[in-house]
Amino acid sequence: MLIAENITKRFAGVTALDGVCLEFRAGAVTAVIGENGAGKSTLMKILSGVYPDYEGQIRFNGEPVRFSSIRDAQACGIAIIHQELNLIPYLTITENIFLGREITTRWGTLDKNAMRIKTQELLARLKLPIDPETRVSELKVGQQQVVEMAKALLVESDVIIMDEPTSAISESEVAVLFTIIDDLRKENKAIVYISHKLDELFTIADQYVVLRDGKSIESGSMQGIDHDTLIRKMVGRDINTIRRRTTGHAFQSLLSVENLCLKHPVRVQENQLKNISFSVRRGEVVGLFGLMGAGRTELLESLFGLHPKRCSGAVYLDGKSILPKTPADAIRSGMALVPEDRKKDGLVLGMDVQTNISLTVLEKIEHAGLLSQVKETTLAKKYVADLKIKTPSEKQTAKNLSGGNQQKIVLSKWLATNPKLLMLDEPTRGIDVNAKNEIYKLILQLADEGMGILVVSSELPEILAISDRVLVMSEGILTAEIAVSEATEDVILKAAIPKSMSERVKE
Amino acid sequence: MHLTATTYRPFLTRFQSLIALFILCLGISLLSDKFLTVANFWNVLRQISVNVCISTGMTLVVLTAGIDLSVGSVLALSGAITAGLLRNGIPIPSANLYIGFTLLGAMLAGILTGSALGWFNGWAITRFKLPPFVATLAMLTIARGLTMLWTEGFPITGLGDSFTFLGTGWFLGIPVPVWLSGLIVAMAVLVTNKTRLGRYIYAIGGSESAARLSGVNIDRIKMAVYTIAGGLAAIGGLLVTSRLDSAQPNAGTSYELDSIAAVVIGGTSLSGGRGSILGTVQGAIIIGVLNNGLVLLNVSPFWQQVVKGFVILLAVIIDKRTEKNE
Amino acid sequence: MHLTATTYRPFLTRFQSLIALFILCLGISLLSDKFLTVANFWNVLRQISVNVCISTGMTLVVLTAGIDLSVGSVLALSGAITAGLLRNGIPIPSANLYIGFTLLGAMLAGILTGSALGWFNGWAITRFKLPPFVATLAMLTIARGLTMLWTEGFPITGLGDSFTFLGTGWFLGIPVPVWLSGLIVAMAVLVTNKTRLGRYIYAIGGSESAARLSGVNIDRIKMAVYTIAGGLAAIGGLLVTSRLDSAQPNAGTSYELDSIAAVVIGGTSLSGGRGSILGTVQGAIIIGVLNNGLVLLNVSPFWQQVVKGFVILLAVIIDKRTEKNE
Amino acid sequence: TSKTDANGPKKVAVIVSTLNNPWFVVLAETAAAEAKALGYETKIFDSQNNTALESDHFENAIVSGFNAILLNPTDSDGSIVNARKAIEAGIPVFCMDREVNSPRAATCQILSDNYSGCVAIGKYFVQTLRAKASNTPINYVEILGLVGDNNTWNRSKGFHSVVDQYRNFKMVAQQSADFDRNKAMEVLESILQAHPDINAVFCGNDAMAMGAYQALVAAGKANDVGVFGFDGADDVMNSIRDGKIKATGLQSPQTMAKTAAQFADAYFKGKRDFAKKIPVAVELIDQGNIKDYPATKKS
Ligand SMILES: Nc1ncnc2c1ncn2[C@@H]1O[C@H](COP(=O)(O)OP(=O)(O)OP(=O)(O)O)[C@@H](O)[C@H]1O
Ligand SMILES: Nc1ncnc2c1ncn2[C@@H]1O[C@H](COP(=O)(O)OP(=O)(O)OP(=O)(O)O)[C@@H](O)[C@H]1O
Ligand SMILES: [Mg+2]
Ligand SMILES: [Mg+2]
Repeated sequence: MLIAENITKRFAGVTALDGVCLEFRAGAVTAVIGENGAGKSTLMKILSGVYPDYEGQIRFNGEPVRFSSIRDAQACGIAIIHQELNLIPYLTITENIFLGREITTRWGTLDKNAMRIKTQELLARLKLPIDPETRVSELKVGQQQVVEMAKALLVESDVIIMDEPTSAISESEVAVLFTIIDDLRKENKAIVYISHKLDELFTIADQYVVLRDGKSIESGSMQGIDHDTLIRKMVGRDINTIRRRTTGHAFQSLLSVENLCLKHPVRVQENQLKNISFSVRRGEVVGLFGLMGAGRTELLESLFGLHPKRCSGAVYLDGKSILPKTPADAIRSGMALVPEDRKKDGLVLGMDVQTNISLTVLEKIEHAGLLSQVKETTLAKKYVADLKIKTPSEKQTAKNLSGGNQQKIVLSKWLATNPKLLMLDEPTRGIDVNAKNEIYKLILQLADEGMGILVVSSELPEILAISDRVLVMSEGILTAEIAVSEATEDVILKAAIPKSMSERVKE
Repeated sequence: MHLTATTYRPFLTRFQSLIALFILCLGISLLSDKFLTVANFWNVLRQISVNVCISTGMTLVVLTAGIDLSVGSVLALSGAITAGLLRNGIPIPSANLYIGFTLLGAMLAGILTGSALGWFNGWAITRFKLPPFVATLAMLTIARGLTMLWTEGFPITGLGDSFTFLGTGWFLGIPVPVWLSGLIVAMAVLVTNKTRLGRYIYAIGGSESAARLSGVNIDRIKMAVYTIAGGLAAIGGLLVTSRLDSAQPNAGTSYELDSIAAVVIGGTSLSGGRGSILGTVQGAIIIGVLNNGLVLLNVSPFWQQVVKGFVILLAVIIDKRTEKNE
Repeated sequence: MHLTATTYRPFLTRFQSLIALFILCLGISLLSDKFLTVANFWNVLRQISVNVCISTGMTLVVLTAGIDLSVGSVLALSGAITAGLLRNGIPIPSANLYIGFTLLGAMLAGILTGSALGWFNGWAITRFKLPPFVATLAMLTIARGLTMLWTEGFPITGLGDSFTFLGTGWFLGIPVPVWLSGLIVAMAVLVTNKTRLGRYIYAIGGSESAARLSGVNIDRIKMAVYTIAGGLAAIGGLLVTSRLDSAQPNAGTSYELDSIAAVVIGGTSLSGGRGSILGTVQGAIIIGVLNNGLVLLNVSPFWQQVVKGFVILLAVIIDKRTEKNE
Repeated sequence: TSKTDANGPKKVAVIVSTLNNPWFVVLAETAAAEAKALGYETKIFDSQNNTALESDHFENAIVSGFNAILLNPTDSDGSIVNARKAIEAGIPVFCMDREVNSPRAATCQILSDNYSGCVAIGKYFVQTLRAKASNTPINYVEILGLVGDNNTWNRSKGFHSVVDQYRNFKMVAQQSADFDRNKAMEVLESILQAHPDINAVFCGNDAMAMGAYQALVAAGKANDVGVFGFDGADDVMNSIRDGKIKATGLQSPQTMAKTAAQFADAYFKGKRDFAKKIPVAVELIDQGNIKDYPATKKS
């Protein structure tokens, strides 16, 4: 149905795509796989009219087409969910979904009612029970991603491209999405699906296409392919997935949190975090699981001194009582936080790699009161080598690196502070298997060196793979603490589902 | 759980600067019994009508995360063009011709001039990806120079009663400039809230790349916005010219600051995407009431500026406070 | 594959406006043989030295994604304070006392005044989360009012040769203001490139939230930056006052626009995080050369503004072009 | 340092405080035209009311080899340094209209006296208003120019030196309108709200007088309130002729400009003994003598 022939795309100095040929069929879900930076998103942007200048040809239903704008592609029936969230923060859900395709009345004015009703339908279909008039800026990332899906589903399209649609949503939303994809497949649409969560591909994809270094390597049917084969095709070699060896030895206590409460920013009587108590020991990896909006991010932020005015309780690090008032306090007492939104909070995207890495430790690279270029480069080179960051030089702008490498820069910048406690919020979101494994390896290695690690993740396999102990949160309450040996997906999920929801299910 | 949180409060956000305005009015009326009179009410509204015109256009520009520094000079040139055509027409000595202009024709020519300059701003900004600050700063200088060239540095006066009616007349008990600016505000509110153009303006300001990926033609919208801003500055120019029965070559100097102040005090964010026309109107009223109040109270010109600065600070702080506490 | 792409070109990005500057100089020198003379060289540099002082501070502010509209009035007030103290000291009639000021004391008092006003800007911006545009707009008005109050509307003159040396003297064959502004630029380059403060300034402008999470004390850095900007505006005020041997109450009017123009023409982004001091210096030189050239070429004052506008447009367009093609 | 092109005509610079006001446009253009008519190359510099910019103009003029400067200073004190620079470079400076407060800073000053001009207006002000209502209290408003401009204060002081001596004259409001017609209109509109019963308005220049008059027309008080201006701008001269405005002080820009240009010519021809100051009287124009001044029309 949609065929790409010899597509080549060059950016200033970079060949992102090099003679790519592939085909997407109607009534099938085609998975496009490849490492970070393989050129997946670039290809999709060409197919959806975002980049009108490229070499090669696209055939749609047999006809050669050339999209000169996004509208062209839309008109032909190609819809896309972009990898990056593309929502206008200050507009409502309805306004975002209909952006560029507004329904107007006879008078040429906007028909807000019609649009709201249609949005309500879409949200219901996607099981997102939120008022369509809510502003997108008030939604959590996961909810925003659902809105992106709604946007793609608004118009009947023949081809629906989904570039990592599930990177920020939890299992239940994924399930909803998959039923919708199933419906679409039955309606004989062509679906292109990109994800670094390989398990999803086995569930949903019929075909696969592999991109490596901007070239199309091979394609075929998902039938009979197993996990390792897929990874081999993608990376070009074998890699061993990590599993935490449960060490039996007793750990020394590092962090202990007692009765941590966090007031709601708007409704002051209400608590967003309710009497949270737990501990993290030296050399231990503690996984923190919960569904979207469970309050995990808030917990990490509170510990890191981001909500000093709303926060109460006691926090001890290394026996010393601390409740940081600012991130600077937290860093000084030995904490580090790899935030959820690495592009906004983790990195200064416009700065280069070495500047980002040294930002937390500038006093260490000073010489006679001035920053030493030499020390800074040495520091950056060390981490680029240690963490195998793929970058042309330490002077590359952070914006130009792939997600996995960006995440490694964020890690580097925190490791440079020599923290006692490393907190990671969704550290592998949007990162390919290979890079994911490297980050797991790194986490485990750091734990072995005696660092205490608290990892928030929405991916159960990830939690199970690396944790020594699993904490589960739901609606701001710590609902379970499970040793990894006893942890199964069932047990964890049971604790994670909010009471209100499980009661509703019972009724 | 998030279903209970209704954080969308268009009504309150839009009207929150009213609190600062209310306190201001209360303060002045306690100090002067001349403030709260019908005559002074119309007086203030008439005085702010030019700023309201300009600031309406400025709001649209600022909503797209742009800025227009050229409004003052565009106002001056448009007013001068209208006055010049009305007064002298276009004599073409070589062909022994003389093109006279009717009132409407001259006014139209003025508005067209303003729109054309605005269009040029938009063109420079979209075609060459210039920062709006630079492009419109250049236009500030260019339009002022053109005004000087057109007027040769002299005011153009004596434009006739039918023209001055625009700036000084009354209609159904309300000053004509108030009608006019009210009409412009109403249309702008309609455009921002009820049309695609308005929606796209907010979208571009909120996230230009997201808007582009949604298929919005960014360049066209920006061109439209700057053209409208130029046209509204020109209407402001007609008002000023008609009020004074004279086009002053140095009219509108530093109006850009007043206008941006109205926009910002009215709660529109300079980084775009958030704000409203009605907020700007409130901002303009706050500035107008302040100017009027300081004169009514006969505050010495030396102290006036100090007081004005602090009141603006206070107004915006009160605004922020009330916003937070809701 | 992306390993081959080296997109980091500090050298080129920093010096790209040189191309526009070069073309400009070439053009003028072809048209006037008076342009490329040693005397005129120092002449241009001396003329831009005040703008360079102010714009250096402005660059720091703009790098944090802020803006400072108050520089012109702060300059006026600081100059007036220095001149007033130098001239009249502080008489305290009730105690029959008179506090005299030495040259250095008076100058220090002026610089302190400027820094204090800048500090107040920073305080209002960080404490009340005011948009910098509003806070410094209020300060623009307040400082001008204070200047009027302090001078009572009259210039303060006759400040003595040792003071006027600052603005008009020569040292080792180079005008003193050029030394001074050169020194300030050198220090600012050092601060932005080689110190923590500089790094934090860029980080805040690049992403305030990322900087905060990295443990940067945002408020403190911002306060520092606005205070420095105020202090540098004050130094500019000393230069102007000393050059004229007179503190003018309306000195510095609309300097904020010139200064922001220098910053933006020099390639610093108004949304913060990108730009450089040296770029700003080039921007200031472009403006200075333009003003000087238009006069040397005997362009009529009315046409000057039109030409100036277009040249600024062209300069920035050339800049953008060369940036793209590299 | 003044390098003269050996053969070319001598060059005369006209440095004017502002071109944002028609009065100064006439001054500058007349001076330039006269110098040109006398065979010199001329160029007008606009200081935009900014003494620092004026300073730049002087430097540029000296560097580019002008032989004489006709100066309308931005400030009587602030411009001293600027003018001295030219004198020290051997270039004669002739001041027009405004003074520089230093005998060494100018070759010759052709001045109109703002202070005594306003003294005359003040006298006329008192005279006309008293004639109207002999001993009843008179309420008047003063509209000032730019508060940071010393012409504003010279005019204000000249006016008050007379009017303040009369007990029954009460200034009910004193506000600034920056020499701007529109601002003057707005300011007076607001003042009329607080003081609907005023008898007269004195304005620091004619543009503001026109603005004030229009505010009075809009308020229906044009016949009850006398407006007084200063400058002798065409608009106001015509309004005096029509009986709309009471009086203004005419300072003829043409006379001063022409004299200055002729002096420069004389200087080139070898004359050196100029009188330091040549006052040009400010004439009081009122409805009585307006007919002696032919209606001027912009060409
Ligand atoms: N606008 C751009 N300018 C320069 N280089 C770019 C640009 N966009 C992408 N690239 C480069 O093109 C290559 C392909 O990027 P692309 O985003 O298509 O990868 P991807 O396969 O989608 O990776 P990921 O799994 O991380 O999303 C990368 O090397 C990237 O750095
Ligand atoms: N700015 C805000 N205003 C109002 N409510 C908020 C805000 N931020 C978060 N919340 C609410 O706080 C709760 C916890 O959110 P949090 O982001 O900590 O969850 P999470 O477990 O990290 O989820 P996710 O995986 O989506 O990041 C949710 O109920 C969310 O709706
Ligand atoms: Mg991608
Ligand atoms: Mg989270």
